[in-house]
Amino acid sequence: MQAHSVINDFVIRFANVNGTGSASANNMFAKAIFRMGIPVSPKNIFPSNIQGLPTWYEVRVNEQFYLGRRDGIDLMICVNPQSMLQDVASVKSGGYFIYDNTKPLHKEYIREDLNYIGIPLTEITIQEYTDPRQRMLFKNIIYVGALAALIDIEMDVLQQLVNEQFKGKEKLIQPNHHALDLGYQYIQKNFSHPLPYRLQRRDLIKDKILFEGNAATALGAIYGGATVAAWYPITPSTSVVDAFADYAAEYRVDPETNENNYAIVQAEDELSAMGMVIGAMWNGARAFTATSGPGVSLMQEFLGLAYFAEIPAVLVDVQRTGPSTGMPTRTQQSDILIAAHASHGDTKQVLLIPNSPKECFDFAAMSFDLAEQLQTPVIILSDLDLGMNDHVSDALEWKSTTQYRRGKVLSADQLDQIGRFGRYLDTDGDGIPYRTIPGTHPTKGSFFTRGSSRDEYAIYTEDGNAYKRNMDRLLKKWETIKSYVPKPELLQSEANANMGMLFFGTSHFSSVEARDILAKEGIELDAIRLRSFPFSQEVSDFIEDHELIFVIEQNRDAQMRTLLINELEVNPEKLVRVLNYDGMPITAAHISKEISNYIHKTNKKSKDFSLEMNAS
Amino acid sequence: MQAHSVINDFVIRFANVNGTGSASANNMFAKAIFRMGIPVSPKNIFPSNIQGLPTWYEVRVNEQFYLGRRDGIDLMICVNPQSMLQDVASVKSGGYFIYDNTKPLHKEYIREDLNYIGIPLTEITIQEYTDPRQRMLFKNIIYVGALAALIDIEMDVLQQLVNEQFKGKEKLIQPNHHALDLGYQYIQKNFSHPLPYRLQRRDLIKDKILFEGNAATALGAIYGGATVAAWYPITPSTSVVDAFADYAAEYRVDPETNENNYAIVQAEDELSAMGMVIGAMWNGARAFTATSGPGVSLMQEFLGLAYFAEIPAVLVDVQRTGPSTGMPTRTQQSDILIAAHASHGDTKQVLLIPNSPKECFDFAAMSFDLAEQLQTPVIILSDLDLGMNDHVSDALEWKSTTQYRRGKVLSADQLDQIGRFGRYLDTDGDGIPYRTIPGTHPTKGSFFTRGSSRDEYAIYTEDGNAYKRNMDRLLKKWETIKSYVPKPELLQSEANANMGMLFFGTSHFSSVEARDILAKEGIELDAIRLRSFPFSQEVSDFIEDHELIFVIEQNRDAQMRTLLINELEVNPEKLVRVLNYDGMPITAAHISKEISNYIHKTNKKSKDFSLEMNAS
Amino acid sequence: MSYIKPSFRHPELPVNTLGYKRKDYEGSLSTLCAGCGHDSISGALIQACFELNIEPHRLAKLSGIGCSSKTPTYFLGNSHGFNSVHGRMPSVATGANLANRDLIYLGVSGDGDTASIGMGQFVHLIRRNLNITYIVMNNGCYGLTKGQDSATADKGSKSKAGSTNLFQNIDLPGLAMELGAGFVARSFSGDKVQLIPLIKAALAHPGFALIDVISPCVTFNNNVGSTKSYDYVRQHVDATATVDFVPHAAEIKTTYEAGSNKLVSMHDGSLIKLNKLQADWDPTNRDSAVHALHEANSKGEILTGLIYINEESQDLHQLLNTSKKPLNTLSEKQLCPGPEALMDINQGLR
Amino acid sequence: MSYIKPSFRHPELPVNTLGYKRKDYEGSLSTLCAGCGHDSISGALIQACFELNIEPHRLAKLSGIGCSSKTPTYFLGNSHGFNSVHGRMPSVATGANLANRDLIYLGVSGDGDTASIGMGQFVHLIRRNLNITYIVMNNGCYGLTKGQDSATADKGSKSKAGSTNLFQNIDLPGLAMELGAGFVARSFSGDKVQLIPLIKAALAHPGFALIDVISPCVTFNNNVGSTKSYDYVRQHVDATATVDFVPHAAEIKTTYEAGSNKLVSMHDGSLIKLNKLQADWDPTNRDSAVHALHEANSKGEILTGLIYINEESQDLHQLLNTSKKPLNTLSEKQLCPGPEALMDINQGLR
Ligand SMILES: Cc1ncc(C[n+]2csc(CCOP(=O)(O)OP(=O)(O)O)c2C)c(N)n1
Ligand SMILES: Cc1ncc(C[n+]2csc(CCOP(=O)(O)OP(=O)(O)O)c2C)c(N)n1
Ligand code: SF4
Ligand code: SF4
Ligand SMILES: [Mg+2]
Ligand SMILES: [Mg+2]
Repeated sequence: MQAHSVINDFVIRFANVNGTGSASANNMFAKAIFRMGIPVSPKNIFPSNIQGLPTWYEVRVNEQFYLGRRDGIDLMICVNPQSMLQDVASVKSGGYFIYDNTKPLHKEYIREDLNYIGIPLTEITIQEYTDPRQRMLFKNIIYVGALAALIDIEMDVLQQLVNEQFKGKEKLIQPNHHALDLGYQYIQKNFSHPLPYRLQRRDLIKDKILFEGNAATALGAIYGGATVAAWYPITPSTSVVDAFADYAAEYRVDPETNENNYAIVQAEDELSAMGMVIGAMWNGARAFTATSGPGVSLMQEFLGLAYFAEIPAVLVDVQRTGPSTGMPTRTQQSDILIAAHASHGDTKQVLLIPNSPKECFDFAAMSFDLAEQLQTPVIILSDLDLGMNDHVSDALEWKSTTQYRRGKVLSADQLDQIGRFGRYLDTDGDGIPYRTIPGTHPTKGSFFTRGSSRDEYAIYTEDGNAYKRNMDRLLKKWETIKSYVPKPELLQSEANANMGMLFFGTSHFSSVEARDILAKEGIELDAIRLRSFPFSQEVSDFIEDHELIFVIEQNRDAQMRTLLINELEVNPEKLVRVLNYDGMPITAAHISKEISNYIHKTNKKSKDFSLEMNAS
Repeated sequence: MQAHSVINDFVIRFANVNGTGSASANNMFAKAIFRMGIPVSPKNIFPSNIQGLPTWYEVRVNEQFYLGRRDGIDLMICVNPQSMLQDVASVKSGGYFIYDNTKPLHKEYIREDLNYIGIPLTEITIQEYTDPRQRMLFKNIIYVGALAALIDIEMDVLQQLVNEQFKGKEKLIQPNHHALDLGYQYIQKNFSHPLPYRLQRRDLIKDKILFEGNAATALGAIYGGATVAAWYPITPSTSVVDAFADYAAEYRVDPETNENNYAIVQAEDELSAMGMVIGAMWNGARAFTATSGPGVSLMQEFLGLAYFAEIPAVLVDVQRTGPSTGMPTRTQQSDILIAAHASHGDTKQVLLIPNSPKECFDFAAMSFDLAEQLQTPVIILSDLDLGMNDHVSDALEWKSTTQYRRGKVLSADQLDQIGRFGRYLDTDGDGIPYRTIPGTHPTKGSFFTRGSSRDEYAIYTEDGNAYKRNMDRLLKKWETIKSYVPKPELLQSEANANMGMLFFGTSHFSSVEARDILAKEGIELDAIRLRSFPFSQEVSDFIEDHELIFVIEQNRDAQMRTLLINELEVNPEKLVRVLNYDGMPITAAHISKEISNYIHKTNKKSKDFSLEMNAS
Repeated sequence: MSYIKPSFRHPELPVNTLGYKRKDYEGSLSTLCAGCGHDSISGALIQACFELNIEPHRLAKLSGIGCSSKTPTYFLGNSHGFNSVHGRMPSVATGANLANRDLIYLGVSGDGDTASIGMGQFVHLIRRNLNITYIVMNNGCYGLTKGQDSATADKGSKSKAGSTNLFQNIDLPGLAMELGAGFVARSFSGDKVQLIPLIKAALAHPGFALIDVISPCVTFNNNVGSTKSYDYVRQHVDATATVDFVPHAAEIKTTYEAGSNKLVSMHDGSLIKLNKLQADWDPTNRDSAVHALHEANSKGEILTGLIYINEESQDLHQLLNTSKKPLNTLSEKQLCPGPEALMDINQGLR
Repeated sequence: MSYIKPSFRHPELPVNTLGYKRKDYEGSLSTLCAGCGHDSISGALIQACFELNIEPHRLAKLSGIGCSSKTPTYFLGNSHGFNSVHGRMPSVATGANLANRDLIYLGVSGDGDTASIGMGQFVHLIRRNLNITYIVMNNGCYGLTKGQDSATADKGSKSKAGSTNLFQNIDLPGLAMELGAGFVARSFSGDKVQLIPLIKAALAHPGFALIDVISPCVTFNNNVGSTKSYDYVRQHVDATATVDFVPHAAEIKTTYEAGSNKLVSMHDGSLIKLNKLQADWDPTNRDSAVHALHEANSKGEILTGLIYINEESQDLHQLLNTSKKPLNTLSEKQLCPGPEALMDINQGLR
């Protein structure tokens, strides 16, 4: 057994079978830790399958708020014989392997360097329950009860969670309490406990929340005034629309008429979903769709139309591991290029990249303002890790004074006042023209929207000069966009480092942790977290101000680095790739190792690095 | 009138009405010049419309083989009152405006600096013909006859062309000869001629041919052994499949059985067309599709599948002006990014970029070898200018010893000899695995093709390591590909220049001409013409060896420059954009002006440039 | 160029009850080929909207890509138009309609645009019963890309280039019937007397209304051997009934008698009056309509007129129970749950 | 995990005329939910191929994406398989078939894969009459994405989550009939006695053959209120006839008598024997078949069995007059016109 106890800093993994109801027990486990005021970060690792295959739930507890994934399991709760060999192997030396010892463990599962804790889960359930379904379900609660004893989860927090979960189905409360107790008592009786890996109440959570990115995105769309959602089911984006439907049912049904102040349409495919969004926003409603990689591929033609015809649209891309069907239930940040340059011809698309449920909410709400103000598609690049896992996040905020910004939309009165309306005329010098919504005025402001070339008055033309004027105006608009999109977040080191790290989205936590690890090794790095494309001035400044920048991405081809180099005209030498693309969320260990290796290999020191650069 | 005569160096433009049968007369005009041994370059400038709108045919005659487009019209044949104002304006000062003077010319069409030649075309046709259709058609032949007199086209060459055109419809020959004569005689009688802009027989053409890129591509597909063509109509790619159908009907019908050794399917859309190609090549036939930008957008998902599942496929993208519907009858090189990184996730696709009908033929034939050897899609990036216009080209060649290279395909015998077959196993270290064709062996070699992750034996897996191994192998294959694809063409200057120009596809002629213009200004440039992506060693060497490179492209966003910077890790400062994107083919004047301006603006001299670079 | 507008107009041109003249329903000059069937359909649309007293800006025109899809530029110049991408107009129209249920939606498509690349969207548009009048300008070929056979080209029909179409045609009204469309009609661009009242009835129908209009392509598919040529269609037309559309049923009802007449009352109080030419066909009976269609098809005849109408049609908004107020008019107050609700939500996530 | 294969097998297992055992037609272990209808269909496919003496490597399995589309991994392990992209299997199958007309093609799809995202390709596959057996494992929902309604879900049917489907269903056999398919059948995953001979007949049919197999999703759509649940289907099944497939007609013909029996002879000499349960239905008459379908639909019954067969069916290769030798076997000599022809071509371009 491990000599010293480790408080609030470990990784625990549950090995379950898909479709056996383990999810809610596991969620309860994580939530209890959260309620104890301790930062926690659960991740579902599930197969592209409905029932019967191995599925894991991995929870990192870390009171320093290092909430990225960490390799190496300290405690393993294994209730799936299928994956046991792999599960035994994944535990760190000195870690704990907690298993169902109803049948004795085969010797191939025995590692000398692990601690084994057997709980006769099956036996207990057979004794306690007759219904096979109950046996299956309560097994999960029992191991949570056992864990309460083993790692000091406060029992009343668990009980309270049970009470809340079964509000309205009160007769289920007592049996669940009982199941918790069964596990708890078994450990009480049979083991010395708690284990060295254990919890201790803290007050670190404050007013934070535990929330899934996709639900936060959906709520952002509700707050942002989306009325039309058109979609086609695809993992891991489906829960965005599911949550939107739930929130809409709660907040968007007119209490008097009982009518829906929203419409959700399950389209026949992603092309159609995108077409519906474009049609709705052309017609003045706020609309969005959510999809993942394959859907983004299918939406290319429509995204090009929206770029060129300047129609607002909001697309949430919850990225998964590509290319093609790839690994549909694993994460990646690999749709950057196809999103940024969606469609044939010269196009540039606006990207927002949240790193937390709070930002999912903010960016989703903001995306409708941006799309309407900028008259172009806005693509929110989330990912499976952010979208489908719970994350500790700052509480959501909304100012009562917030007003939707609809951008340059002309009213009937305005149409009466101005001279000839030019749909694609840049009257303000910012590259953004005025638009009208169908039905506004009996005789003024109508125009023809098309994906083919036209002049400033939306009249079809094949005149090369008119075409070029329009394409150039779109570039001017692109410049304008840079001041509209969210600025990056900067983390300045005290020492004014000459090297920096750049990351975005879900690489956030692991990057921050890696930065601290490196600092302890004597490598000081400034850091910048991108939040949008195009890049604002701060991004070029950061790159300018540092001699070497580690670009951290979760894809193979360093796609963001490509955008940085091309949009900002950076010398590629300056940008060092730090990549992870095996479908699992990136870890701090990986990042810090890569950076530290690079620095040692190239013999760079953070202090005299600038000298060497010049000499090289 | 212009003082000196200009032999074999001028631009003549015909302004016609769409759908009035001017095309064949105009073609005859260009062909006659070609037959006179003089390099000629005709371009159709046509509307996205079937009948009644202005359409132009612009012919550059240049005995130095400068066959790119040149701005400024020396002679204008205007038979379309609709566009007359614009047509008058487009003639160079001192040029000739040839028009139908059946009705007197309104004074708004009169420019002091032009020479006007009126021919009463309508009057003549009314006198000569009663049928309105004949009047419309012969009007075109009459102005060709007039031109014969005006610029010294050899009449017997024209007559011979008529004879050939109406082979089989002999009774049309005499009336056409007569129409030619009507025009010729009218000039004889009424004008002093020939004009200063005129032709003189040369022997410059040798065994060259006058051919359209799309037809050459189709013929390449025939020679390359394509048996399945699946497509969906779209300008400017339609004529690829039309020509394939014609050649197939001629060369691919079994003389004994009268059965077709090919199948052409007009698909319901581009997604389907690409799916058919993938299915056919998966099953061991050679197949291709042809499309343009919107089709490429629609094919993204399938292209990602083919990349990831490693299925050969050939796609001909005849680029037009994007984005979206853009200008469907104008040219551009703007599908580079979407082609090179087709589909979501990390993908890299092979591109071949021909510059002439000869290369269209060669690359089309070669593309099937490459696709099968490399087991990946091969995309031929042609464009409207190359595809739909006639070009003087080297004659086509085919060695009788040529054998199709089918790549690593295992036969039943081989399967019997090897151990366990691993579809995605890299046994040779080049990243390219072996494949089998369905039906090969009763019990060995079958495997499951899928777009989802799998191990070396094609077994489905969600193991991150297996996924990563596969993605890394694909990168290794990418390295291998670099040695398979066509190498660039190099044009070394004598002076060993420190600056270079880089271009590809249809920018070829204008770039070469611009290089000569610049040389005359004292600016010596080496040059490289890319022919493929990924870039082979020669491309990096060229960039390495020069301090500044002008990258000439026909798109707004410098898409090839993006690929160069990212694939070769070039400092963007080194690559200067020279862009044209108004839908018209790029001109030498534009290129040379941009380059010369840049050099003067930045005060670079080709001689001491390297010094300045270091100092900056 | 299909027609040149007369520059002179009679000062006392008729006006409709809105005070609009027919020219207020026109668009810009057509650039289609002279004689193209599509231009006649544009003319019929202009006339129908004029006579129906539609406010032009309350109608939205949507189309895909093709000669046919270009036509919305040539009529109703005061309506917003959207020439989207090839085959995908139905989804754009669906989004538009969801955003504002108060406008009138007119979808214009071609046989290529609908029956090939657009087939999936067409089918699902019908399934959702979007309130739209969907006009297919059906010439059996791809006009804009120069005459390839489309999926509505009849098997065995000959193209101008001389090749014979190998595949069985897709019969759009038949397909729409099978998919449960609530308003199915076919007409001929050359028969305005039939087409105009059909357009009016379709616009009044509160759900998806298909009019498959055979519209010869004079340039690529008006040859002998083509079953979509003017001559062929004229020879093989077989109408279900003569059609009359009466906007305000009450005023007129009495003047018609029973017998071979069939009156169909629409939800908005208008009336379709049919003078039946076909004995055993009933436009409100799906089986009978399907039967009539198949019967005509098997005899090589082209059944035109109103084929089927379901007066009970429930459109997408009704199915979804969307607010009667157009979604695009809802205010921030109606849409945003506000800070207090968010505090509760936060609380629920702790 | 749907079933665990018994590790012990009887040594004297039956072999077919090729000497193959049933297990030679199996695939890898299914990962579908226990009780999923799709697994039963896999079993029927295995049995049908075994009994038909198909050489496994002469059959190619193609599918889209979905639980249903996963099944080709679970049968015929010695056949090449292609799990393509969602809804686009028809095009991949078309290409494959064009490349080699000598293999047997089996397309496996789901109702989401076919009736939503795949609708366009499905329609055009039928139109081209590709020689393929197309099986839709129809559970009225999207299994793999967790139970959303599909376009074949009946209007009013209730999902497990409790919501009611608002839209009318697409009836795939009805649609296929309208589009002129030459072989249309429906069956039920729980009825192997009916399904196996239907699969055999479909494989023998020389063109497009649809079998719409209702295949309950036990996890997401087997609840009360669902019209695709085991219980509902069992209660509402209504078969056209009992089906028997006889590979070699000659051997058998005499043993059957006329009367309620209907014999359909196939091109390859095989025979379908139908014992009619429906009086006024004739599987070789399209109108009668359509009528029977609509009739059953309107009564809320699920008509199963062979619905329609057209023995005159001409597949895509026949229509295109493609070489009898598979295109993928043609040699360079047959394909490449060679240098001399090229010299002529060059000459023609001077
Ligand atoms: C994605 C895409 N593919 C192909 C085209 C080329 N295209 C333009 S119009 C058209 C066919 C139009 O046929 P139809 O809808 O029947 O219209 P028509 O011209 O006959 O009226 C095609 C294939 C396109 N614009 N977009
Ligand atoms: C382009 C694309 N969109 C969405 C998905 C997600 N997806 C996978 S399977 C499926 C539906 C499958 O339904 P069905 O075909 O009925 O198969 P079932 O699982 O019910 O057997 C969807 C939407 C995908 N894989 N690709
Ligand atoms: S090509 Fe045909 S469809 Fe197009 S405008 Fe001309 S006649 Fe009409
Ligand atoms: S989810 Fe439904 S369709 Fe999928 S395997 Fe399970 S039971 Fe079958
Ligand atoms: Mg058409
Ligand atoms: Mg399904």
